[in-house]
Amino acid sequence: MDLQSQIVQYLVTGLTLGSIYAMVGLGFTIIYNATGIINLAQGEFVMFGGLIMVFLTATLRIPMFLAFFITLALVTVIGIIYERVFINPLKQTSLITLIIVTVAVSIFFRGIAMFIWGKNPYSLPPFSSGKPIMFAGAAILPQIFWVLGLSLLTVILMNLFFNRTITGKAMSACAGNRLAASLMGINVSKMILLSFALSATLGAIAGASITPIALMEYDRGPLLALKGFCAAVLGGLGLGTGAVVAGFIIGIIESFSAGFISSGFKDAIALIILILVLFIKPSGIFGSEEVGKVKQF
Amino acid sequence: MGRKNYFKLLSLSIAVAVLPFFIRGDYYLSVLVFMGLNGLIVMGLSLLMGYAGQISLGHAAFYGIGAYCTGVLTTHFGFSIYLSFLAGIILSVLVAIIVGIPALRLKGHYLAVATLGIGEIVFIIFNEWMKYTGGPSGLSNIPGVHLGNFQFNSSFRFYYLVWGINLLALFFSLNLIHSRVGRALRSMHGSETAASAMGVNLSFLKIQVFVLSAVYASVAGSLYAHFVSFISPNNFGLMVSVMFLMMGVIGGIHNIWGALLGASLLTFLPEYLRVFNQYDILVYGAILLAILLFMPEGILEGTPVLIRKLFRQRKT
Amino acid sequence: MAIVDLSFEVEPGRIKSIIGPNGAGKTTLFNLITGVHPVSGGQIVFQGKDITHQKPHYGAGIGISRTFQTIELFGNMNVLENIMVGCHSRFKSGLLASGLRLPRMKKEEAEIYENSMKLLGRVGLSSKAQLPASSLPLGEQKTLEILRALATEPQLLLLDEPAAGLNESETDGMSELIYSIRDQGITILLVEHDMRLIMKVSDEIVVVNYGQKIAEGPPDVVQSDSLVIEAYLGGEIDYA
Amino acid sequence: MKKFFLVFLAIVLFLFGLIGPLSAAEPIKIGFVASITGGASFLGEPEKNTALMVQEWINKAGGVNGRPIEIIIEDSKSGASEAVLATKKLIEKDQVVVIIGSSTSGESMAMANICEKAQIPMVSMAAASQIVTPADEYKRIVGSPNAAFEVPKVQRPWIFKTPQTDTLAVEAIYAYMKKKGISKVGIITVSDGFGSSGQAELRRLAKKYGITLVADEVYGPKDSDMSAQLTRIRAAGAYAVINWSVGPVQAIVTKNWKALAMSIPLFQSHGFGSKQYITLAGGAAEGVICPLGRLVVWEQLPKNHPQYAILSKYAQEYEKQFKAEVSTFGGHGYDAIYMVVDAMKKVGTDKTKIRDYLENTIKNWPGTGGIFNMSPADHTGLDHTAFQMITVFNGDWVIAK
Repeated sequence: MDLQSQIVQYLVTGLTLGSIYAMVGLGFTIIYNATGIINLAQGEFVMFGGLIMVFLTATLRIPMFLAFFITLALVTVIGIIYERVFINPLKQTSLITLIIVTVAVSIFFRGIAMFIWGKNPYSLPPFSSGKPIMFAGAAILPQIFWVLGLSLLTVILMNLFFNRTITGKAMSACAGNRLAASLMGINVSKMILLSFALSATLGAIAGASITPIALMEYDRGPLLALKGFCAAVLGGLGLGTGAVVAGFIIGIIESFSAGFISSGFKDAIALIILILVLFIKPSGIFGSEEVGKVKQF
Repeated sequence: MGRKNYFKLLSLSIAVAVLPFFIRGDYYLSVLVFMGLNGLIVMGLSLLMGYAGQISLGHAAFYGIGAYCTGVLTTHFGFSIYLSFLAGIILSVLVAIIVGIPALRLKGHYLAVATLGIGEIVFIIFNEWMKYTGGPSGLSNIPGVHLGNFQFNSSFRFYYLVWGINLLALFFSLNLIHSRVGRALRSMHGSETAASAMGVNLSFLKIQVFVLSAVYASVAGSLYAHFVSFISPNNFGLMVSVMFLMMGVIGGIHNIWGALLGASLLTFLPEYLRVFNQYDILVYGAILLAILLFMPEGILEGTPVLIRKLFRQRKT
Repeated sequence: MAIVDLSFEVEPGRIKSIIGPNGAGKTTLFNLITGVHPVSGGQIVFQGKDITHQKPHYGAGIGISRTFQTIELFGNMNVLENIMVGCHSRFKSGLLASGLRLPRMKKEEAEIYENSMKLLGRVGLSSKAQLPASSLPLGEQKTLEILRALATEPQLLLLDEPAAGLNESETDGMSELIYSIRDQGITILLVEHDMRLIMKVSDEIVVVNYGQKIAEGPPDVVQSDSLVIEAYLGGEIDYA
Repeated sequence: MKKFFLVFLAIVLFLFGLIGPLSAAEPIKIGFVASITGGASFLGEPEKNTALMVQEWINKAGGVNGRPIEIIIEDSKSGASEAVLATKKLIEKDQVVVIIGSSTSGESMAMANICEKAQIPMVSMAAASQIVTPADEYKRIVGSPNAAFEVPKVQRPWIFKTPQTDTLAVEAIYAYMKKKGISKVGIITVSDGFGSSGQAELRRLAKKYGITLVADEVYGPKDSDMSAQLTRIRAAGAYAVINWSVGPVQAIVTKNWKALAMSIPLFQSHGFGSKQYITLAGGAAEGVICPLGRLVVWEQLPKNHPQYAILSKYAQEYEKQFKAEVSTFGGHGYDAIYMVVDAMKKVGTDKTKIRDYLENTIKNWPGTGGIFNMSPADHTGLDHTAFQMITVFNGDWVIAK
């Protein structure tokens, strides 16, 4: 196997991993922008996305296409309930407590998922069947195009939403200054709810599309949340595009370090790069000093 | 430290001293030993986070450094217990300084992710440096602790060792909080600008308290290694760091007593929830959420508030 | 707000005021002197020593202290503790001495306590020593900030709008306090909008606008300066 | 708010109610620690199910000489400290006669120290040979220049285990490879206790079978994609891949192997012993080769095979009762429980006597994992005949030729 096809293969792997990190990172960013909370239960949205999709297609035999949208709707509802029950009543609480609340929610969600699905992993058939495609000596699964395509589409839609629609702009305004936003007549509470709903939807898309490749089980969430969190911070917290790009960067670094340096230290290499970036530029690759200073504990 | 705190410390010491005579049995004593260890770590976190306002999501790393340092040095190199304990402390201090100087310049979530990353890197090193750490299979047959000829070879004896150290650390921490340095720490949390205008050297103080909390965690780690006699990287992963944080927040991280309370409760709770078998994770999550929803300031400060609230509601 | 070209001196033991319209750069100037913002050009000299590029915590040690425009008390601490933090730079015991409660540290603690209580007694706040600082009324919070600054035993005290939001009688009390501080031999640099107070207490006034000095001199001279009147056009000068 | 208080009260009462009941009978208590939740729950779950099922069987059949047995199941949450606490609780509070568990090697090693100190027999359901081998002896073997040919001479007196040692699994694979003429191999292992122990054995024994390891890759137990590692193995020019892991990641490796259209065969460890993984991997598992106990292919055994009766009953009943595929993991629990129950039937509940019986009298003893022959130098009691090389064909297990 020549070097070129190796590199292509690592790139494909890195992009696949990266697209998941990117979507989780984007989910983090949306909630962070509206509330200043780091939602450590973000990975559980992905888990629910995967497992609900499995339940709908395998148990209820709903066609894939329809099941995908029902999954998104259900996970979004989970996000809404989450916000209303656990986040909304705690308005006056310190950020660190809120972060711990998200950890507790993540434990609780895992408990529920275990209760419903048990501890076994589940698999999904790919969205479209077909043999791996050979490209420049590397093999690419058709599902990978789905994952990449869906995540790109999501990122584009999110960008349009935040920059072109009134609601999106209103949400961005909340990010800048909550008090000012509420004085402008923006319903901040509704915006926060919307941010949880959106980010749950993103998680669901990631979960449903990755399950055919990577399987899904009840306790997959925390690791995904960790990687997504890193992406969000590396991209400069609060910047959606930054999180997406950083997610892909982390995925590609991991895959290339596994390929060329050491698979045992692949995560460490990605993390060392992350930390070095933070030490040199404390507000992430794309962040500005000001954004970094907005929210603190 | 005020008279009130002396009284509390004294009562706690008496309670700690007599407790084993009421609940004998290895199992309960072991739970109490873990309580003491977790309490020690969360106490350090409370100083760092509750008082100085600096977050750390990587404290399990220092816990692990203490454990692995003493574990590796005693099993592979035949070091004495004292030397290896000391080595653990020194290594943690060094790591805390090297990591702390750049990391503590960061703020809020950036500091959170930097400490988290460092914790994960240490975790990966435990996993991959197999020659000495034994990798994921762990390191076993770590010898017990002794003081001269006296062996801490039962949970009963170990209990006194751990809680003795814990109470010393509590004494130290309480003194610290009610001193010039402690006030500086809290002032930093109140307003960094004003604190520095009063001559508080922020970066030096942050490093100091970070190092102190690392030392607490490292000592706890060393004790853990000798108590369980087996360590593996899983004991020192990210989720463990988060759990320490959780203990602090549940008890009330802005108060050292709250931290101790939280650590004790969350060590005991999973043991109690054994009756739920595999569904304990669900019950556990629900209990944590209930506490956080009804007492977001933590149990220590939240309980009186909650009781008052209940009382007022009944009256109307 | 950027400071463009501003140069003045403060003589020891006097009260110098800095006035100017909102956004003229007064607070920025304080932040530059105390090292909160980095200085990109020029020089700040204190008692013959260049302190231009020092860290924020440096000032307290050499005798410069300040208050803040928006109150920056330590809301998580009580009144007495706020002042005790002010004593920070004058004492030494570190982490170990404090944690182990060494005799040295005990002696220092007693001294800090005594000094702080004495300061509180000076303005009749002793009875409120154990209250949370954030629970005091605004006027007392302002006073407390000044006491905290005094606890560092400064030679130069920077006061940033000490009378903002105070009523008339409180303002009078404030001017009394400022006088008594001056009488202690402490040099004062004052930023204030309340012209009545300024004209009353200042020995000299510097007027700034857009980061530049437009006038300097004793109150009566500055008052009649045409540039100053122009800067304040719209009757912002409040002589009432 | 009042309602909340009532709910709270109800919960408290409920909690106390659950630990309250004391049975009047005098059952023999067996402590059973398993990783029912957490990372290794795929092991603990079938083990717990097996324990529940087997307890019922034994008690229906009259228990141990008329006394019923009570298996007290504790969850180690896949963590060593939890396993230690659970073990101490079982010994102190429940006063159990023997300890069975835990599911993973790390936990078992932590528990072994306690059981040894308490002088209580312990039968582990985890594979690593380090569990039953004293640390010094293990060091001697690993440090020896002839490591590939060494076997332990002594065992930890109170510690036993039922799963086949990874050494045997590695030897089974290597022997098969040698037969097929495969000499250059790439290994890929998970970074947990099972994987790293397998990795050590794969490295140690390669020389003995004339095999060169051209690539040595690892991945995390919760990783989502191992294509990069497999690509590297392919680039290194290996003739075969050996994956050493348990749990969902095995299925992911299998899927990645297929997706990369790798033309070299994929070998899995004995951790592949659950049909669930074939299902999970979709069609990708076709052609995977692994060494397994006979449990998964019991239908293909001759009826007079000594293990046939046990295997057919266990497999059929398990599948009926739990609506899940039987796995070799549950079988380890089955063997452990029956072994100690057999001992207790013969020698009563004296701990030393049970230990002596397990060490000296378990001979030609058929279990789900193989035919056990314990001895003072071997506290696992299985040899290479416990394994059968098996391949996946049409979504089912077939004995490999």
